[in-house]
Amino acid sequence: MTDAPPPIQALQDKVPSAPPRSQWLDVWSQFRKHSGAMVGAGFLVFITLFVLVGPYIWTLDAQALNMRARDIRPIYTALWDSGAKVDWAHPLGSDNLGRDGLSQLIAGGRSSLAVGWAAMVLTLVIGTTVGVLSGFVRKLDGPLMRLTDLFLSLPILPLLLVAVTFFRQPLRAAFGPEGGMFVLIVTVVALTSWMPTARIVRGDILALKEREFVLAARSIGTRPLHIILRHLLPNVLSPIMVSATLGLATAIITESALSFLGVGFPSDFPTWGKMLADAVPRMEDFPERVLLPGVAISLTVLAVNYLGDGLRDALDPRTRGR
Amino acid sequence: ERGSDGDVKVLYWQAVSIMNPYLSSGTKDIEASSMVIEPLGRFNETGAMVPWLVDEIPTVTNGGVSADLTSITWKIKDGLTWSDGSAFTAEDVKFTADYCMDPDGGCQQLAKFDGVSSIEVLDPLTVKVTFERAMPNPYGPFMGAESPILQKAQFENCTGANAPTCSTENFYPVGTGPFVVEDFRPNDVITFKANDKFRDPAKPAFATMTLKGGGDVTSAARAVLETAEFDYAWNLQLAPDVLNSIAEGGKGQTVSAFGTLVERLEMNLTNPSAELPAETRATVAEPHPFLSDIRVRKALSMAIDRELLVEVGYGRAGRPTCNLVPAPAMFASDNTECFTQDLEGAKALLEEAGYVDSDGDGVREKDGVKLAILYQTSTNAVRQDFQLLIKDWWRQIGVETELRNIEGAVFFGGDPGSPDTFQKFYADVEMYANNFAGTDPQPYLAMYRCGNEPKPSSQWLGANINRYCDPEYDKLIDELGQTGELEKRAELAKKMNEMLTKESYTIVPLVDRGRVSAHSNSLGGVILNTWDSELWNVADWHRVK
Amino acid sequence: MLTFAIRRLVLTVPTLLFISFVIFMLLQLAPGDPMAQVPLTVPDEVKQKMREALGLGEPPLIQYAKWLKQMFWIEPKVLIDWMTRESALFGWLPDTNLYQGELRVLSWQTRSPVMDIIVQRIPQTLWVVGLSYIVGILIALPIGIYSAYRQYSVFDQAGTFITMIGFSIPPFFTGPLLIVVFSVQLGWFPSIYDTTHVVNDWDSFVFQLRQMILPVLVLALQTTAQISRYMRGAMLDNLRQDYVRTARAKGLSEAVVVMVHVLRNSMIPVVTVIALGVPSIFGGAIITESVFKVNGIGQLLITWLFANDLPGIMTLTFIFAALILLFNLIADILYGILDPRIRYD
Amino acid sequence: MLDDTIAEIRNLRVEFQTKDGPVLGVEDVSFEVRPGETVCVVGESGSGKSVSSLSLMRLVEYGGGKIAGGHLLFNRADGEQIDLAETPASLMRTIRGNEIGMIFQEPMTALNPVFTVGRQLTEGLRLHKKLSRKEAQARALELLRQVRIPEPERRLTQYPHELSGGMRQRVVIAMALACEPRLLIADEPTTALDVTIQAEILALMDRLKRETGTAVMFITHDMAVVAQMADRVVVMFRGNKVEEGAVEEIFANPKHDYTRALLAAVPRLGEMSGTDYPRPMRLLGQGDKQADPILGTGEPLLEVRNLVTRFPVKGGMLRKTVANVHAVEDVSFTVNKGETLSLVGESGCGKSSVGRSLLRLVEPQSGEIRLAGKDVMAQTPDGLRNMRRDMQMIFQDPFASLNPQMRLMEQVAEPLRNFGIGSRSEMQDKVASLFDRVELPRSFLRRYPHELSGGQRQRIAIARALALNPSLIVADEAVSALDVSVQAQVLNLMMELQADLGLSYLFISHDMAVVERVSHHVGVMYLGRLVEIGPRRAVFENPQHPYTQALMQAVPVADPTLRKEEKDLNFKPIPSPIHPIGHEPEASKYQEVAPGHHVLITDCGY
Ligand SMILES: Nc1ncnc2c1ncn2[C@@H]1O[C@H](COP(=O)(O)OP(=O)(O)OP(=O)(O)O)[C@@H](O)[C@H]1O
Ligand SMILES: Nc1ncnc2c1ncn2[C@@H]1O[C@H](COP(=O)(O)OP(=O)(O)OP(=O)(O)O)[C@@H](O)[C@H]1O
Ligand SMILES: [Mg+2]
Ligand SMILES: [Mg+2]
Repeated sequence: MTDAPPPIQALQDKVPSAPPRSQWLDVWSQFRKHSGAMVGAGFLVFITLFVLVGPYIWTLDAQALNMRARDIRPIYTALWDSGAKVDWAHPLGSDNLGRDGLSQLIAGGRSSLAVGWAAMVLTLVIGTTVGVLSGFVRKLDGPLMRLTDLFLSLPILPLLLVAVTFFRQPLRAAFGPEGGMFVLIVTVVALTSWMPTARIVRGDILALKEREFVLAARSIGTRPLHIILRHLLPNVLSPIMVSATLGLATAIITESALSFLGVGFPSDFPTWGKMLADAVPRMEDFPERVLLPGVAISLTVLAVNYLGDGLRDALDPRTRGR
Repeated sequence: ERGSDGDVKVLYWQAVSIMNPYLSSGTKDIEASSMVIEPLGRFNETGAMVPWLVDEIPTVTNGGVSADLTSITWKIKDGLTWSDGSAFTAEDVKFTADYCMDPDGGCQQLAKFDGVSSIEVLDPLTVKVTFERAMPNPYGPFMGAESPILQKAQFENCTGANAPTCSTENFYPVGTGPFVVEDFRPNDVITFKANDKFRDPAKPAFATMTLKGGGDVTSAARAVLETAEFDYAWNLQLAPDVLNSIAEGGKGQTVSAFGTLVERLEMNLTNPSAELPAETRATVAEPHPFLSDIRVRKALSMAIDRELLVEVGYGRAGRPTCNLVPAPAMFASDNTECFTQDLEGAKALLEEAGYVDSDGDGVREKDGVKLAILYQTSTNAVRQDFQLLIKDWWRQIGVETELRNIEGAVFFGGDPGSPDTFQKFYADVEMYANNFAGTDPQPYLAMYRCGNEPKPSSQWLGANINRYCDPEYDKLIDELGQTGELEKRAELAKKMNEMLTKESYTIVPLVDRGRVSAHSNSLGGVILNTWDSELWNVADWHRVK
Repeated sequence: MLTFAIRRLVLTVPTLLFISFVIFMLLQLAPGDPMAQVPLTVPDEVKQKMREALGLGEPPLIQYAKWLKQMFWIEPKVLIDWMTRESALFGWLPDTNLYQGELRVLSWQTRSPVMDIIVQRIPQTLWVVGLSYIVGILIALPIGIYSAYRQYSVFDQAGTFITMIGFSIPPFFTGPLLIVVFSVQLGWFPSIYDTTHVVNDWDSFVFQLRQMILPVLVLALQTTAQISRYMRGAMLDNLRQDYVRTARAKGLSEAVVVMVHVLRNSMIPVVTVIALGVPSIFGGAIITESVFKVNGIGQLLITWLFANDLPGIMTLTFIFAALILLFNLIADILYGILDPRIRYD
Repeated sequence: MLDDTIAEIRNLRVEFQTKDGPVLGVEDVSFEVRPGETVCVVGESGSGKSVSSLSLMRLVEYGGGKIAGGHLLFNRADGEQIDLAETPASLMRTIRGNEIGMIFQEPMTALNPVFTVGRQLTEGLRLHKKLSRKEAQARALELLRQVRIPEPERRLTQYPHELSGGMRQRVVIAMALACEPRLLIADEPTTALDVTIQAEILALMDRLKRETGTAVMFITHDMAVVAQMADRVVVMFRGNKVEEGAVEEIFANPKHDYTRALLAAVPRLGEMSGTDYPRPMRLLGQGDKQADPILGTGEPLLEVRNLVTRFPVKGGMLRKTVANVHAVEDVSFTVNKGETLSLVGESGCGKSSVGRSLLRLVEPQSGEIRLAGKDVMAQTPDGLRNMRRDMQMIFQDPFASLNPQMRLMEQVAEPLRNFGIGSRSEMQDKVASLFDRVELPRSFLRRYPHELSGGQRQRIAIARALALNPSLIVADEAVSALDVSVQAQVLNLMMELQADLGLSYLFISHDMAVVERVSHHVGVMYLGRLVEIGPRRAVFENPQHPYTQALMQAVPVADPTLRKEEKDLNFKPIPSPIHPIGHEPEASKYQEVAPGHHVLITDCGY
């Protein structure tokens, strides 16, 4: 036993080779590996800048009517149709009232994205809260699940009308006419779409609750609230992410469907969905008016979806290691 | 020859719910039923009365209307039969009136029977309607698509509270018209077949008719003009550029006609501010802070370019108007002063009224009152475009506008609990269209009587939306009610029309709206009529070879 | 299992009552008015009379009680009568004649029994919306399976891309788009669905197919997008399981391993998702139905909503709620049947 | 002598493609398997045992692995020798399951949950042997008889979840044997099982091997099992083979350091005979100093009297309680300060329920629990939370008991945070010193649980339990999931802490050898009752209750010279602990056979 290295070596635990890194650096480096997510994030940053900074660069007012310059085609149509009515002052054309296409797209994006994000966040908050409570508190499970059934069967249109009747005035007072309507629509969209999230979260919580680390947390005196916040929520992040990505899409689309049915924002408040809905009757002559907002919606939804995929991988320390 | 032209397909983008116009006053329902059940007399495309189930229209001249204007006697055509083969008699006519006037029936055409005190059957083919008072216009009952004759035998057990339960009767009425219902699917599709008992043996040319409902206007237009899947599409209220582009499909053509429908801005003469208590908000107790000034109202009107509105919103289906009563011709005043937009004049008028932009925010104000307008209307693409254009013009004269659109079902619904009905008028300006039934504007003009305004004590019912009140005007209303002579009536009506419009700018008419419909190239005989049912002459429709 | 189902069914009754009450009150609060579509030419007094004739003056609770009675006492009687009189299944029983002309749930708009109209709408709803659901599933499953089996392959990426696009484009856009392309430009398919069409020979069958293609396509796009995501996820979960290795160790071919062992397990969650989506057939296709004028139940609901036909909306939403609860239950039971590990007792 | 071997692995190298580049699963391994022989492959977790065997089946490819080098020579039945590393997939399918059978580690997950046992058994038969459905059924039945499953006919139509773990593992074995393979690969077939079932399975495999002459490649990390089963042993360490030899040779004369360390870490039943007190193990490399025995104090700390815990079984239309699971039935014991009481017994006998009842993580039905004189049962929720500062728990699965989303530092600090102990920096210091205490480098503070090995994770769990300075720790199967070598370290750590801090343990385990090492007192549980309790020496050296005796019999001994003969190990299946509502079992009565050594004399169901 003289020549052998100290035998303790043989029994020593394997020590992870890579040095520990800061948590966020770690998340970032994992995230970077997901090319789809990077492209998605890139696009989202772009589109966000586009709608936030856009109005300062392209200063035409989206609401300004110009009857002399209406029905202008986008610049690119000149490529194949030399007779098309194009104008560099309106690179993406203008609509039947002469509103500039590009500034409308910017303004519409602002509101669509705002509605999408806000409704999504609200959906998540409601869905997660209900899901966690019904999964964690046994007594609440039955009532909350019945509540979910109730909301599943609530018709959205009457709900919206009721909300408008009761809350428009106070909200208008508090947030101004457009802000008030925004709050209303976001709330109604969220109120009618949180149920799947709640169900999924509940299922996951029910399973997680039986895991030993939750028991362990109880045994070291962690209060229920902290068990939820520290132990349960971070572990249901992944299904929440999935709901979030779908939720954004649903919110943008629901808003546009409301516009289509005529119960959305007032006419001087453009959103992508509204632009799309308004342009449908003219899509043969002016396909760009449906394509531009349509593509914007689809790309945003796609980008968010990929971003969600990447984030889910990056935020989960288990996959991050691999 | 009857039935030789096969099937005709008609598309109504609002689906038909019921075949009984006494239980639904929806245009679609009235028009669909007009092919089956018919009134005694109709209005033709010029608004003139034509006898239908009678030999002539009763008048004072021919003795049909009593000299004191309190009764009218109809003489039914000889030998008319119902589609079930039984004879059409005066009893049926009397029954129809009783049916509608039954207090429990909820008859939707009750207004047609306004003032009727009794109906007598003089003989099997003669019926006399007696009124409580002199009726300068005694052609309410049994005239026009809204009051067709029901068969007594069929509806006998359906009066009063039973009216709604008779669904078979309401869906499959026995009539005298060119078609009979073969299959009725509420809110979806109706198939008709030619009435083999129809009085003219050569008509209708079509053996069957399919009346499809549902969908949206654009695709209805497409189905006729672009793909020719259907022969006729009703009421194509589309932006003119859209309609023109679809019409380029070349498979059909559009037809248009004008009636009395006027798209207008209503000025609120009372204060709708949310800060006021509910009892006085938007009531005569609180005059409007700036719209009560006629100069402001006039300036707002002057700023509007009606020609452009028509071009953007209605095209062939509209023309600018300054009148509340644009037709019939003898009632319409020749008021065209508003056709030219005058932004500078509007500004000057506001300056004169003391409204100046003192703080440089682009909005005029006086004594701390800003010219900030809440402008509401029902949700509808054309109205929304109008809102935008008008908002833009008003901005140019220094008036700030907030737009609001309200779902039609709420806006036009009379729910007293809702803050958003057009009657409550919790806004400064609102826009919608209204017309009058038939050709006589009297009840229409009588709406603007003092005290007839919606208010909390009347559950917000009342037709004087603007809260207009002028004793002079009320006098004219009474006078009109006493006058039987047509020229005199026309003069009075013109005067009243002008008081409401160009003299007070209480109502700011924008567009005289016509009807546009489309039919395929192979459908002949279509004569568009806005005074009666669009399908009034469906018996004459035929296939063009 | 049986007691589970019965217990759940029994529990459903109070839930449904509660839901119907909430919906009723919501509709009461809603500011719509059935008179809104009546032209403005009709004077207010007449409208007021009409409202009273509809029973609108009564207190809401009484209206609700009346509706309850009509819905749960009178309508079932009509149903039983119909079953013993005409249905193929119970037609041999003596006619019951329970229904004695009491007031049924009447639509304000059409003045006819709401249930009759709904029953009338079921065939076209099933033909178009139901079929599109099935088509969507049939497309979605192979896509989901293959994308999971070849995770991160080109097929998988493309599948994700296309299904997400399908998910994010609203039907009020795809519908008119397809109409413009296939009806107007190419003239291949009708743009208007003929609900009275009767299939009795080959030609009429072909016609039926042609008129169904466009709406089915629009709707299937949505279904496909969602179901294929679920299928892919479930397959991925199961492909990682140990039993897959065991199956391979037995020497089974890949086809058997994937299509028998993995698929059977993955179908458990997917089938329940599919079951949960069935109620949406009866109300989720509002826009598509009206674009193509299919006039199914979705279109009925929207018509009634805009007409404020309270009994109609109430009954339809109630049926919808009942379907949701029923398919929740079916999903749970299916779960129990498909997964032998689940035992409800 | 090629003819002599069935399979030969030569210089096998397997790589896995991961996101951070290739990972070596096996670096360089060569060994051979001869007909009729059992080759045991041993080594710590992650050393490449499974990967080697999966390579032989060419199943690594499905897990993302790639055979990067080496040969896998296999002699087919017709004498032809082929290299499995290069065999096309179609030919491979005819070999898999047919000529090479494989038994997998986890009986719980190795079977497809939605197909019946019969279907899964016959699948391979119909494929390889082209049997008709009927014939396959018959053969399946025969196989089930062969593996001695009770009521084989019924089993065929049952689903995996309806069988107990032991039965499931027997089904897996039957499946592997179905086509009479010439080589049987068994990857840790008994690790997840109870001692009693393990003994049965081992005996079964041994018998089958003798009857059919199949060669067996047996993978395990349990040296006791190796000693029982092996003809030859291959020792693997971090992807390499480090030693190979006949079993007696390896045990008697290990050459490689790792092998020696491994053997030293194995607790052997009977090692402690003749001693009264537990004593840390002598591990290689920790110097030659003999650790001192831990004497204990004899002062009672925890007193449990007549503890009863039942779980309601709901049923019927109204979800009323229709029956109760009698998990703990009239259990009384005492844990002294600074001493360890161990509870042993088969799976499901209620050990964990006792532990959890003490902390009231499950609510006991009745009974008395006193910790240092304070009545635990009488506490309000808040009082209970405070009581738990004195009682902590360590759970079986170090993976499951740590939150995968939290950093270790936070997890260890959590109890301190819960009770608001100390400032932020004090807390950090405390956590760091706890890490020192459990011998973990401070650099681990910022890591996540998945970055640690099982042993390290369990030490984190211990550190967390120590954070509040408890006087009693309930260790529920705290070392069962660990490798022997790691297990030994953790055990030593626990004993050291006991010696230093005067901790008391309630040690729950089913491993008799470990229990023998660590306990002052031992309680044997059966069906919710303590059947025997007393000083460890008394219970182990003089088991009185028949169940205790049977249990002792089943334990494999890590010594190839002491192989157990195949005798009838047929344990009676444990009766159901579910009793209808209102069933009141009789009270337990004990007879004191020696001072402190009590044996149940009333009926316990055994
Ligand atoms: N699918 C995989 N992807 C990446 N690495 C893997 C994979 N499977 C195994 N490995 C790696 O290969 C090495 C050997 O693993 P293997 O499963 O053979 O260990 P083992 O000896 O069977 O351990 P245990 O006793 O825990 O079963 C380990 O380091 C492991 O991390
Ligand atoms: N929460 C619970 N609800 C219902 N029954 C339970 C519950 N926990 C445990 N049981 C039942 O109580 C009995 C004892 O379980 P317990 O976990 O205490 O056994 P154990 O001896 O720890 O077994 P193992 O060695 O497998 O951990 C078992 O029959 C088990 O099924
Ligand atoms: Mg392994
Ligand atoms: Mg346990």
